[in-house]
Amino acid sequence: MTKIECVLRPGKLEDVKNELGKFGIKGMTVTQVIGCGLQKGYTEVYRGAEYNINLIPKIKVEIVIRDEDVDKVVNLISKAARTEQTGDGKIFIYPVTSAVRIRTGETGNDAI
Amino acid sequence: MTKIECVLRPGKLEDVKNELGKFGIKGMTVTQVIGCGLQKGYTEVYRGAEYNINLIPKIKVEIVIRDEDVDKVVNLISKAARTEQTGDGKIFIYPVTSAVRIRTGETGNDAI
Amino acid sequence: MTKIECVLRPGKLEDVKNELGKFGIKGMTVTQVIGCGLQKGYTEVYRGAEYNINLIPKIKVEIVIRDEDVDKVVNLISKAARTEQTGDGKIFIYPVTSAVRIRTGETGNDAI
Amino acid sequence: MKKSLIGPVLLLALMFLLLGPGVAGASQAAADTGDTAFIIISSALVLIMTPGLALFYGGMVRRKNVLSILMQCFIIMCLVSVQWVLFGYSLAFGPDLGHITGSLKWAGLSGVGQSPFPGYSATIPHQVFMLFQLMFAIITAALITGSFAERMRFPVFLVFVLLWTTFVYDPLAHWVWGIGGWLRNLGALDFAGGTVVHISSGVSGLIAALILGRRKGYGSGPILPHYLPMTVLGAALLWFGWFGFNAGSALAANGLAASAFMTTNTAAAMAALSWVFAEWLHHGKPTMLGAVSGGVAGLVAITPASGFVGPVSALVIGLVAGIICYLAVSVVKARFGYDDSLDVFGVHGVGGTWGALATGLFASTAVNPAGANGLFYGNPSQLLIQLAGVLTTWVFAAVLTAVILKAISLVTQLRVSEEDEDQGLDLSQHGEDGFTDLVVGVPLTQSFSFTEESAPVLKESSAGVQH
Amino acid sequence: MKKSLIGPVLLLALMFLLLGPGVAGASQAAADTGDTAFIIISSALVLIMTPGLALFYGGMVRRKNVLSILMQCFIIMCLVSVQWVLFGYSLAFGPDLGHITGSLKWAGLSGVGQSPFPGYSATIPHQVFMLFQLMFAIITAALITGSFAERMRFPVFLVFVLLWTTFVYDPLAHWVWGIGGWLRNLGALDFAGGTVVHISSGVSGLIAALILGRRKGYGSGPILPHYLPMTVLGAALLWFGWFGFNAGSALAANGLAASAFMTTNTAAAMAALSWVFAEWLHHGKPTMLGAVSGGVAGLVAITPASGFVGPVSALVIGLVAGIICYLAVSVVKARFGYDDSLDVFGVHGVGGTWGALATGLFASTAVNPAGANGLFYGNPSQLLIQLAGVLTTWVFAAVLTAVILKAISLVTQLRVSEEDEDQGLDLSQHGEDGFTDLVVGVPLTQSFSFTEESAPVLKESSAGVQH
Amino acid sequence: MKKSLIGPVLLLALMFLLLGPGVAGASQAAADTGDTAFIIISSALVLIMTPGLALFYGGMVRRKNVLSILMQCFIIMCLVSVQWVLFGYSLAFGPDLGHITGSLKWAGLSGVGQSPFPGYSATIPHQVFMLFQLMFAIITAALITGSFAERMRFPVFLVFVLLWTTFVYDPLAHWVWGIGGWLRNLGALDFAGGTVVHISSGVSGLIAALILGRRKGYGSGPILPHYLPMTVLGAALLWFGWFGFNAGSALAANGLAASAFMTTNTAAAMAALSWVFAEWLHHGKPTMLGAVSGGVAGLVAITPASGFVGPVSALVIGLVAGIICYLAVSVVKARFGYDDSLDVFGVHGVGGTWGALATGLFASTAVNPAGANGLFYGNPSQLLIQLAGVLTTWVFAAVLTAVILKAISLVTQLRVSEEDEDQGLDLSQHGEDGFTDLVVGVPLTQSFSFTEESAPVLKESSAGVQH
Ligand SMILES: Nc1ncnc2c1ncn2[C@@H]1O[C@H](COP(=O)(O)OP(=O)(O)O)[C@@H](O)[C@H]1O
Ligand SMILES: Nc1ncnc2c1ncn2[C@@H]1O[C@H](COP(=O)(O)OP(=O)(O)O)[C@@H](O)[C@H]1O
Ligand SMILES: Nc1ncnc2c1ncn2[C@@H]1O[C@H](COP(=O)(O)OP(=O)(O)O)[C@@H](O)[C@H]1O
Repeated sequence: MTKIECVLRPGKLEDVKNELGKFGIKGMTVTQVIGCGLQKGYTEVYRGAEYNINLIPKIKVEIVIRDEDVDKVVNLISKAARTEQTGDGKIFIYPVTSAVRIRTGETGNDAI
Repeated sequence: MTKIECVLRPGKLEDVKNELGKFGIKGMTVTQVIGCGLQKGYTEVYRGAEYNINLIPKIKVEIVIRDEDVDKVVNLISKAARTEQTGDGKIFIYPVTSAVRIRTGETGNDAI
Repeated sequence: MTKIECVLRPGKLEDVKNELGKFGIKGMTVTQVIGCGLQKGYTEVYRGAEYNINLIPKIKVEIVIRDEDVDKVVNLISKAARTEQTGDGKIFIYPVTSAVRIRTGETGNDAI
Repeated sequence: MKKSLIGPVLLLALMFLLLGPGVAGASQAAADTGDTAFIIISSALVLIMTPGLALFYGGMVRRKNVLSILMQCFIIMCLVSVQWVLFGYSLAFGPDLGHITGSLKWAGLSGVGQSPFPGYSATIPHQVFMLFQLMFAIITAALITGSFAERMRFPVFLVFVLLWTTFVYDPLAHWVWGIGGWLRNLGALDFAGGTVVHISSGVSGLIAALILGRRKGYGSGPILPHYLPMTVLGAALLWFGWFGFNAGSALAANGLAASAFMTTNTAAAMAALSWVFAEWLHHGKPTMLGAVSGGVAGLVAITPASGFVGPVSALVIGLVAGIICYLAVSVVKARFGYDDSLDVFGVHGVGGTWGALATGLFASTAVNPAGANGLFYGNPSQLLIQLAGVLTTWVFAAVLTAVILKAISLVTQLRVSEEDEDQGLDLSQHGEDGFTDLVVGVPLTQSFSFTEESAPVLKESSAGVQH
Repeated sequence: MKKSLIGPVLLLALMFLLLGPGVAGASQAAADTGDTAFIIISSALVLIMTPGLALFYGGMVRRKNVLSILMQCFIIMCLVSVQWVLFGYSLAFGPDLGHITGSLKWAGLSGVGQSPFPGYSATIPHQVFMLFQLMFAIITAALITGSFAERMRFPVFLVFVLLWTTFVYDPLAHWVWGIGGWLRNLGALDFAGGTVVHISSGVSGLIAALILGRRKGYGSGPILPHYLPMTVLGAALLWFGWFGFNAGSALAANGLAASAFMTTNTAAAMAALSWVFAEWLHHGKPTMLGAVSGGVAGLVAITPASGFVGPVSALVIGLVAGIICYLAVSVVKARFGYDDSLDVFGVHGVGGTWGALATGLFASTAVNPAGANGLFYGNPSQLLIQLAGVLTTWVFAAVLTAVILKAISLVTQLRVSEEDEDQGLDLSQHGEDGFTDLVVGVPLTQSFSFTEESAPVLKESSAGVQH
Repeated sequence: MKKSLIGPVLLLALMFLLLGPGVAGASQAAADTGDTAFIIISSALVLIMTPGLALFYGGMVRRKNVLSILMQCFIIMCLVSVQWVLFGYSLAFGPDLGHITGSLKWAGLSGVGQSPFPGYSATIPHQVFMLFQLMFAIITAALITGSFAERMRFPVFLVFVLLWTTFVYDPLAHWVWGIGGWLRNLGALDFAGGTVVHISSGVSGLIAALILGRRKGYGSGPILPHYLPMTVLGAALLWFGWFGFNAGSALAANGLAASAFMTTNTAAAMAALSWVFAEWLHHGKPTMLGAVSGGVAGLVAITPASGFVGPVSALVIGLVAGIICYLAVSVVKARFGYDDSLDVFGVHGVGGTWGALATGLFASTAVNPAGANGLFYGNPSQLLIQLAGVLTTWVFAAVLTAVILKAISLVTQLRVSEEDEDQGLDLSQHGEDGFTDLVVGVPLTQSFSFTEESAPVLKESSAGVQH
């Protein structure tokens, strides 16, 4: 099994989710994060002083999938999340040792 | 070392935490997440229109433990978090290369 | 590639970020978490009853970097985040299989 | 869920059957403009107390139940307003029947016109008196909601409120304030509602909490306020509105109103301080929740006394109120283990009882010649009369509340199901989330989908998006 | 962005050119203190409605736009206040020119003094009347903002408001309430602004929503309220302030004010109930948003009728208002697909129209001898007059709003860019975030840096930190 | 922590020693009902300003300190209310001693009764005048809290407030408004408290900020408001309450009150606009915080002038106030590097000074025959008198505040420890968290445990859970 972790623009969550759903992936876990990288931050004003903010709201999506699906899924997320502006985000791929479905105790590919 | 990452029902955090404590595990990191899977979402109403919400609030617990404890801990979490209704959540197990306790600089099993 | 995940005191985020910036690392993802470990919690009062709270607000920082930088970066974070009081936090190191920059499709070290 | 509608709808229909023509006659006898202005505005001030209470309570419940408590208070504003116009005012203040209740002669406000009704107030339009009293009926019912917060089914709640206000509040108001009411005839002093409003709601709340049982998880871990600044805002609106409540009860813009305003503010301030210091000594921290709770306790305690006592008495009443209410919610409640969610009994039941008795101690005809002297001014019998009023109200409110709830429980379940309680009443009872897009943090709106048929038609022609 | 300042600045400058000496003469003829107290306080109550509306709306938009809607309402308070003093009041209520508009004779409040102007109100200072009317002008303009929420550029907004209030509100107010106004002469009844306030804002809102086009994402997924408790608080302030709005429109603290207060409260309560029950039957849940929306719909509908009808009529008016406004926002809006963001048209346009017509049905001289009888009291012609008033207002508001917006769109873009809409108006238009440090959760303040030159000088000597 | 209680408790005890019998005599001479209604309600309006201020400030601090600032404002409401009744009113307005202070003759409100005291106000009960003045004493002390927000120890705060209000506010009020006060005798004009309220609090705030030193982290990174909608709500309540503050200062419901209301609203509106435009030109964005700050600056500046100037003067006063206060908080503060957390000095010190001087420029007896003409109406000497009042107040407030704080610092530490500052004052000083279960997001309540003995007894028999 493999974990796909992607950091997305908040507005792209729905698109990615839809594409994954069409592919047959229903399970995912979503976290609100902030991040920085190449994307420029924005400016806030407070009583006549300006501040640069460089941690920008992003959405992190984690899905654990079967190894054989990795390439297709990465591809699919890339396409759905791309706007070609800096800040589109990253996909990271990690090895997973095992998985358990708490409700049934199933493990491995059956669990995800 | 191994990382145990579990996605739980919010109401089960306390039970899991207690069981882990009894087992001798004190350290953990908790994140608020939302997730979807087999569990049915719920319906909201807004000015006469209904919406299905399928991202449901969950709690993610991460604990890094010694390799030898993995099975026992997985077992223990499974039991504590189970309600046998869909939505009980998942446990994912990942390899960890190393760990450092910032305060002391200790590394490896001493650090966790 | 390697993922460095560190759990920090909220007040240390800025210091760590600055040090990483100086080192040339710009990309990171930050999550708000709560955690427990050796650090003592605090007491709250509610209508004449007192409660111990032991899940304490922390900041989780994730950075994916090239394998060769790992030691230096761990060192640098340790120094920047240390106060020598319990609660300074942990650094965990994970293997990463691959990374993709969504905007360009670049993969591997180019993507981070 | 739809089935549960039948009850309320039938009740509503019944209410409409009582509809008379109800057009009030135009002004004949002139009212005093200053007094009228004062009581109209006071009515508005008392009205704002109910949303104030909603926020006061709303901040104290858990996030998942905040809308349910706001909703209950808001719906009470609506339900009691309609009930009052249809028949409630008539039951409470209408022509007396046997010293026990008003008749239905004034149902639909027939005969309640724009000119003064001197029996209640010679210098303001009768309708103003009626409106001012309406606001009291609203807030009283709303106070109770704190006791059964986070667990009552909404349809049950609707029926309970309608029955409670009709069978508990209206008669009680008649006894104490209505012409011919037996407690009024007895000489019980209750300037602005210590018995009628606070004891009745506090005791009813206690009974309701006992009958409904504890919230899930109560006792195994604390159930903490989700957002205290909301509670502070609510307390501020309560304090603000209470000036209308107490000073307005003089029913004129005169020296007595001024005196009541002064005692109200003084007792509230003193009680907030005494609660905070009691807590500080007892638990090591002066808390914000303690300060606002103490303030409300002081406001409650001074309510029956506000138009009968002087400033020093007000200080003492407030001082004691802050301390005993603190003990009631922190020590007594823990000792007995009932789950009066937001301490309606500890603050309103206990504070109201103390206030009603304190009126029998500190009342002075030097402040209000139309009142009576209390024990400390040489008239011990007043204390006994007050005690009679207090006991009657306790028993009456307790018994009737128990009867109403038990009766409803014969027909349907009072509590939400365990799953609904877990999910929170906001979603389970109202299909809403107080904090969409605020707390879960992700723009969740992106992750919804329309259920069929409720999606808007998007014809670009008729409402073209520019880009 | 700086370029866009030129427009507003020029307008401001123009406004100042109209500045007369404007010192108002001291009191000559005595006013009634009670009436004066009442209308002064009523003015304050109506003022608080605008922040109330801001919160009502603010809770309904998405998190990223909450400040933008608060800002729009707040700036309207400021802009219209200045406009009114400079020339707005004179246009609306000044000496009549051809039954169409007031002259500029009272510009800068010259001649608007501390003594009463009996033509409008014999018992209160002229300035009090002027202030009371100002508050109406403010809230009317603010109501419209809900329709184009989350997408209008702020500079465009400023210009639009100034033009709208000058060319739509001021004349309309003159027609209906100004001495010599043609609708007033016709005998149209509008006690507190059904046409002038609610129809005008509701219809203008619809037009603005159509011209601006739908929000990005509208229709593909719901756009949900970010924080309903804020909306509830806003609704409470609206209800509270509305007593000043309607009862204050009697311009005296008398029986008529009492009656208007009573009908206002009754209709609001009934409409909240009927909306909730309609929604419950239709969609299975009684919602908090439904309750407050219904309350507002009832308040809107009773506004023109409040001083002319009795309690039973108020119940009926409220009952119907709750149902038809619910249908307007849930069924009609979805059917036609326009994006009236916060349902200004559905609530104020529809509710106001119903109220204005209902006045022609239920008005009774038994309530207000200075009014007229409606259809149900034997005078069908009143309904026709009301209809005339309604139609005129619809057409006038629609056409003028379209003209103003189209004119502005010739000079500049009305909508924010797509990226700005994505980012949210708070950051893109105002450079602010409503929830810094609250929602994203991390103490973000640690992750900012000063831009050059705005960092404070830190000389330890002058302000030494103790540790 | 418990040790730190001794100070406040002793002070409280002392206060009680001063307790006289204090029963006020019943009404003898009749007051005017309209005026009485107006000032009673105005008092309530001024009271709500303090919670308004608490929210205005509360939104601007960081999340971890929101309760601490709400608590400080709330406790001031309580502490000053009690102090005022016991001896504060007597010090400020009691029979004069050497033009410097009132005597203690009216301590415990003895002699302050229900009938008017014509020396201050012939048409309202003396107690109403006393209450109205109380609200001013409260808000003034509360204003200062913004300057040392986020770092003062709570016990120190309590002592400071009690001393400050007794030794700074009470004498100052006597000088300017008390019969026999030397500034009043001099002819200084201060309609509603430019010097007494705003300069005194603004200058004291500056001194307190300097003595306490900067917040940790100030200057190295911005410290941003945690929740601006709270600040907007607070500003709205301030604006609303300010009508009571300024118009109520006419002490009667007459033309002068109307005029003060009008100038108040006009100046506030104009100042909000000028601040926003100044900021827009200077930094490229019109901000919400700028709009509300400007509004408050305008309200401050018009306060002393409100009953003496006409509408055009009000516009100019507001216009200038918005600009200079903007420059004070953005440029001046950064230049000098002091950490006046929420800009008490920049808004109230600077705005109040401008307002007091502007009164000497724009005052006109055509508006208020009981006032005087200013420079622009041919009387330059008035400006000098105003200047005298301003300078005296500056010096007096600055010196006394420094003395009080230095005196306290001899006994105990003024600031919280560095760890407590990091953790936030809510937890460290009050043991509470404003946002439990709201922000951290996890239902934290599940992760608490009772400390021994405070857990409730759970006997299923007495309060059985139904399921
Ligand atoms: N090395 C990294 N480690 C962890 N997260 C990263 C890393 N680089 C980027 N990210 C995340 O990806 C987001 C987008 O990255 P950014 O460099 O701004 O744009 P792009 O992906 O288009 O180059 C960041 O906000 C951050 O959350
Ligand atoms: N493949 C997956 N990858 C990541 N998270 C998952 C995955 N499948 C499920 N989850 C998480 O587990 C939660 C529970 O899963 P669900 O399928 O609803 O119930 P159950 O575990 O009982 O089958 C989801 O809400 C989601 O957060
Ligand atoms: N075994 C663990 N697994 C995951 N997170 C941990 C673990 N141990 C500690 N942490 C995280 O590190 C934080 C600090 O740890 P703590 O033991 O309190 O202090 P210290 O690191 O100084 O010993 C905790 O709050 C928790 O979030």
